[in-house]
Amino acid sequence: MSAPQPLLEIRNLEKRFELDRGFLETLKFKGGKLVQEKREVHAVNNVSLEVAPGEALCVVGESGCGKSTVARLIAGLLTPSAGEIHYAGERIDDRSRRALMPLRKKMQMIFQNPYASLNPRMTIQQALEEPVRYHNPALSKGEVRDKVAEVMRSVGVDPSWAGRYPHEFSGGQRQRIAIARALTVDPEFIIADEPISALDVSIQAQVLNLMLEAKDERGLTYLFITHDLSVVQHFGTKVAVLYLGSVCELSDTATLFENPKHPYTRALLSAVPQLKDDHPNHIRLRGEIPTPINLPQGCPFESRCAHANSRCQTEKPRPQQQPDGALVACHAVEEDRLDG
Amino acid sequence: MSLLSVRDLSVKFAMRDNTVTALNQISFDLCKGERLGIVGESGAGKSITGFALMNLLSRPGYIDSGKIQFLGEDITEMSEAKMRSIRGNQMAMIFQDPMVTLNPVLTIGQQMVETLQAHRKLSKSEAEQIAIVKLREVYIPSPEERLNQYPHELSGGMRQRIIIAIALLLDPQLIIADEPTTALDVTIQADIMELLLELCESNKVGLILITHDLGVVSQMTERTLVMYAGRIIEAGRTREIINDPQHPYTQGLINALPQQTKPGQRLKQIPGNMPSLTAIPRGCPFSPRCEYAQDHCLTEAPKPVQYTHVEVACHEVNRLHSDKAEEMIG
Amino acid sequence: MFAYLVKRVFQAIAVMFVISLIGFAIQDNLGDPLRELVGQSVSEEVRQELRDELGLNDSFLTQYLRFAGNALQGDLGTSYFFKEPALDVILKKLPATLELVVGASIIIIGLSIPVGVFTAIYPNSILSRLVMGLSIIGISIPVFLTAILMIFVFSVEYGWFPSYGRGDVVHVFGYWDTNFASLDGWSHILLPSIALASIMLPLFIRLIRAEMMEVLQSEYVKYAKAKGIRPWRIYFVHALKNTLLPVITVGGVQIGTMVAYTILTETVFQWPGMGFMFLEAVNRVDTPLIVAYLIVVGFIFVVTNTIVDLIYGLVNPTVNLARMGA
Amino acid sequence: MSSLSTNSEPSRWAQIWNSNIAYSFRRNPVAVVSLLVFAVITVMSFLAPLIAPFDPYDPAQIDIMNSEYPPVWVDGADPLFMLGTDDQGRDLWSTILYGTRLSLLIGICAVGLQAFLGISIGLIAGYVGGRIDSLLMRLADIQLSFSTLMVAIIFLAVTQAMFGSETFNQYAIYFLIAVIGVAEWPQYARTVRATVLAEKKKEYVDSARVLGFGPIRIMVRHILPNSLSPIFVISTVQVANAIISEASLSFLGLGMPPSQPSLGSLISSGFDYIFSGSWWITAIPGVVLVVLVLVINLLGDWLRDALNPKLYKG
Repeated sequence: MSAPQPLLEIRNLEKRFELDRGFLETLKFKGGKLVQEKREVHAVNNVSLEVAPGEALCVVGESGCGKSTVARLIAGLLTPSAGEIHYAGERIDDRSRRALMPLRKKMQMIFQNPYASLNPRMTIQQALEEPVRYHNPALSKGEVRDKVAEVMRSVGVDPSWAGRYPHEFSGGQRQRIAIARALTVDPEFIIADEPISALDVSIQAQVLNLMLEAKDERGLTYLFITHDLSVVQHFGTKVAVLYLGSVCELSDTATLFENPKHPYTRALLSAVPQLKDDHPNHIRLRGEIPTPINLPQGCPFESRCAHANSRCQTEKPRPQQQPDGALVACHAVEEDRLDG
Repeated sequence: MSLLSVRDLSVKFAMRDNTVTALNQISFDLCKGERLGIVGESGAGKSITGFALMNLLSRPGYIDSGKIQFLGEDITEMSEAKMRSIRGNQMAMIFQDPMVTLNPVLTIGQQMVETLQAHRKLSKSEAEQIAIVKLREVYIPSPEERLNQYPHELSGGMRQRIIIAIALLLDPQLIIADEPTTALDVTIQADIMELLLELCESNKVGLILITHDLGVVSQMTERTLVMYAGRIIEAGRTREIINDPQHPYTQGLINALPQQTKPGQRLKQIPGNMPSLTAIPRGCPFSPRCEYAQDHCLTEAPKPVQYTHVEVACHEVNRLHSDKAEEMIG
Repeated sequence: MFAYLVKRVFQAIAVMFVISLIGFAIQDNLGDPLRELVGQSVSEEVRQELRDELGLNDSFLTQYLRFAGNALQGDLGTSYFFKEPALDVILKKLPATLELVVGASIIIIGLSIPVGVFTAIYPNSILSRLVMGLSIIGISIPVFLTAILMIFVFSVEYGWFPSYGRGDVVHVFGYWDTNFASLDGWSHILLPSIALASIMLPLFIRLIRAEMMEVLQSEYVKYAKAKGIRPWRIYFVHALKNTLLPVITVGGVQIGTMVAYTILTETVFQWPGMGFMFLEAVNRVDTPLIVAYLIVVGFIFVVTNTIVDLIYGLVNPTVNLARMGA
Repeated sequence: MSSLSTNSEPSRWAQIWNSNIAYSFRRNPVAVVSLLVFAVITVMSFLAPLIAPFDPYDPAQIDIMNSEYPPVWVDGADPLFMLGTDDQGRDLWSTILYGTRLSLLIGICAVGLQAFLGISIGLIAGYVGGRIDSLLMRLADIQLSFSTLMVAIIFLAVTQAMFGSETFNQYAIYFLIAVIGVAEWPQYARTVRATVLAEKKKEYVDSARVLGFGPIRIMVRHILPNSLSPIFVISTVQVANAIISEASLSFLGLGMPPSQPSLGSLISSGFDYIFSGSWWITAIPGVVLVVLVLVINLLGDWLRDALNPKLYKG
């Protein structure tokens, strides 16, 4: 492969959550005849992704598709059940908290809810100083303060407001401050978990612009989690479409929007309400998203897919490289019976 | 014929030591079978409008002044008993989050039957028959079984369908839908919207669709009101508002959408934030964020005026329009 | 549901095991059974022999197993004072205590639900404010003071009600004599029941009010209003059922507290129940009786709590899935 | 730290005075009066050695001949004893002052112990989660279902029987603090855990983890400060409960001995004389006890409304 070394690489990542926990449950049934079936949520199944430096990989999907879980796995907030995560060539998913410390300065995360992502009992100054001090204990007080002021200016928040508490700011301003906090340690990689979906339309544009600016100025690489396809089209260089914890389609943004291949991607694209379209022509899907508790044996999308056949029921499709570079996991695409 | 006619409706909230105005003298009309969209960002007062129409404002909110004529009668002057006979009967409401709208300890059947029995003398089995018919209309599979299920046994999309079925139970004249799909996933959202559109058209039901999503409004409604800080700032036919918005805020809102800009380019953002209800600026509420604002915008609130094909509340709409024309020529 | 039940029963057994361990530890350390049996005058050799014979020199485990085995067969030792099987002594006193608890429960349930609902629906009415004011005073008066106050007012000053004992009881069967079958019985149980209910009643009124007010704020109540449902149906069908679910759980916990308070009430009213007996046993260092009381009371707590949990599981439609996993 | 903004920000005092909590306090006469009454009772009881005309612990000052004098406003009173005397001839006023001090001391110390246990256990259970959490909370449930009073009664009864009443009386105050402090830990732990769980879900905790902060720093510096409102409320309520528990135990003869009476034991000793008409020995300490508990409960109620955490007794 001639491609540059990816900054982030995840291989065959899996995450399962046990549903039956609780001390007594396991303790009580060990000796008895009544053994409870172990139920698990299969949040992420065999996901492999790569992010090259300077890219913005968007992960899209509906609720329960595991997109946030992927983000949290990469950020080290969860431990994977199987699979590997590599950052700049080094494996990171099996490291202890202390061993991860150097990585924390390189990889940061922005969260969805600006009302919850800042500690309400800390002033902005305290919230921004804390990570700077923690990661750079050698800095003098003045230097720390300068750093905080610099970061605040760069996100468009007046440094003279540093003494205020989060509740004195609006949602958009808080999200700017949350971004500032992530930027205090000068990261090179940012995981953004639905950073604008809790904001109003006019504020969304402000925050998106800010993130684009930061990308250009600081050379950031993004992993951007969202359910909003119009944002993907605008922000992402690459897109991964997730359904029930599996990647359906992975390709360049332009390719995906021009020529979506997976039936789910097509349905998803057609479902976005368009502004200047009198006759919406959306592809209606059968039924609803199944719960990820007992995964179907075959293609996860089979139960809702109009093109499903018996093979789809029994055999899980593998991602196949398409002529235009997209990776698509679909038997129908593989057998070329979609557009026929 | 006019189904609903709202005149100078003001809603206020009694706060710690003063009152704040949540709705400032809004007026609009709705014809029978017409679909109207109310768009705005959070805090614009769109949900409050919906609840005010049902006369269901929860404390400390109250209707301060104005008239709401529904089928020729003023809701603001109705007795509670009379109002109750209209709610759910001639005027139904669909709430935002289907996960918390249905009562968790009552079965779907109980919640449908009670609605019917509240307005008509029906036996339980008669009511259940109607319920099953309506469930079928919203494409709920095996409706007979659903009647005995509890809400937690059903998915969000299914629950929202049931809520739509409940809204249709008594063949209302008007449905008020308050962000009916915001809590749902994109693919489910499109299904629900299509269903709602189909049912409103086939049953000739008037619809007030409250949403923040311009795309939804564009696909669902015939007319649109754009709200900002408790006022209607632009009103007119949906097509025209979307294609040729007149108010600087509406323009900004549409231009801020990522679809309107080339990928990777800076989006056209509106600076600043929506004012909180306690600090609405004097004059035009949008003036601090408006690039066209003049001195009189800061002191004098604009009245809605007819401009070309829409009604706009903006002092500078003429100038704005000529600017735009220049842009197009140049 | 079955797994849930099994789980609860297992837990109940585990708790009883711990209680029996505590009971045994007390018995092992408190008082010397030999002294009670043979007095001081016996020589050390005879004592050792007796110890061996009684198994007092066996290992802790053997002694515990013997204790637990006996307990399972209903043998909780013999009371030093009554010279009777301790369990019998307690069972004779049990009905008196249970009737007191039942009396208080009737007062609590009968009053707290209507009053709690009323104060939640009309939080600003004068009556609600009065109730809330009284309820906080009620919470602040310890049970024994309420009891003393009632004796002073209704027995000493006015002489309307008797101040102690159970009065005329009617025999039902076994050890069970009831107060609820005669006027004199009623007049004796009234004051103690009110005293016992006095601290729990305001607590429940406040709990029901708080829960109900929260439920009345919920989306589904708003939705019911938007459907044109009549207020009484919203209050008593939509809201009350959701209100009572958490109240049931708290109620289960409070049964324990109630039994504890019977000790206070019985002491003040000299009510011949288990609590009164227990205090006497403490003063007489009647170890087997103390231990037996502990085990019987523990058993009552465990059984009622398990039943309350099961009722909760049956009443709450959402519990099956949610609770089974957690 | 806030040198950037000191000019524009109002002073600390003004901030506190204008805060929502201070505002709701000023607007609530019940809360103001309660705090005043509580302050008066506390100050007077802790100054008891200075204020009290007699020392009830000094046998030399007690004369059995002075027993059962009624308060001064009743016929047959001795003006020397403002509130009358008890059955042993002690000045009731002095004894109540000393007794209130004991009750308050036990209540506050026991709650301190509860808070220490409950906050640490609650924080750990909530933050660590998993099996440790399930185990601790099961224990809390079971302990709670037995009720504090029951556990305390059995513990104290066994202790008393084991050590004999003389030794027991000597250390009664420590036993009481220990048993009320330990037996009530679940109340605290459950409240703290519930708030910690709610806070832990918020993204600022994730954000702190992504920044690499350690668990102790996150618990103490981020989660704990945000869990303080319910802790304040429950602490107030628990002091009231602890005072009631202490009084109840002493009333049963399982707490403070008559030679060193708390309010509860005073009421208990007076109860024997209530039929003979000496109502004041019971009534006056009873009123003091109720007023003390009531004002604390009223303050707790106000605090709960003002801070608005979802909290129940039970």
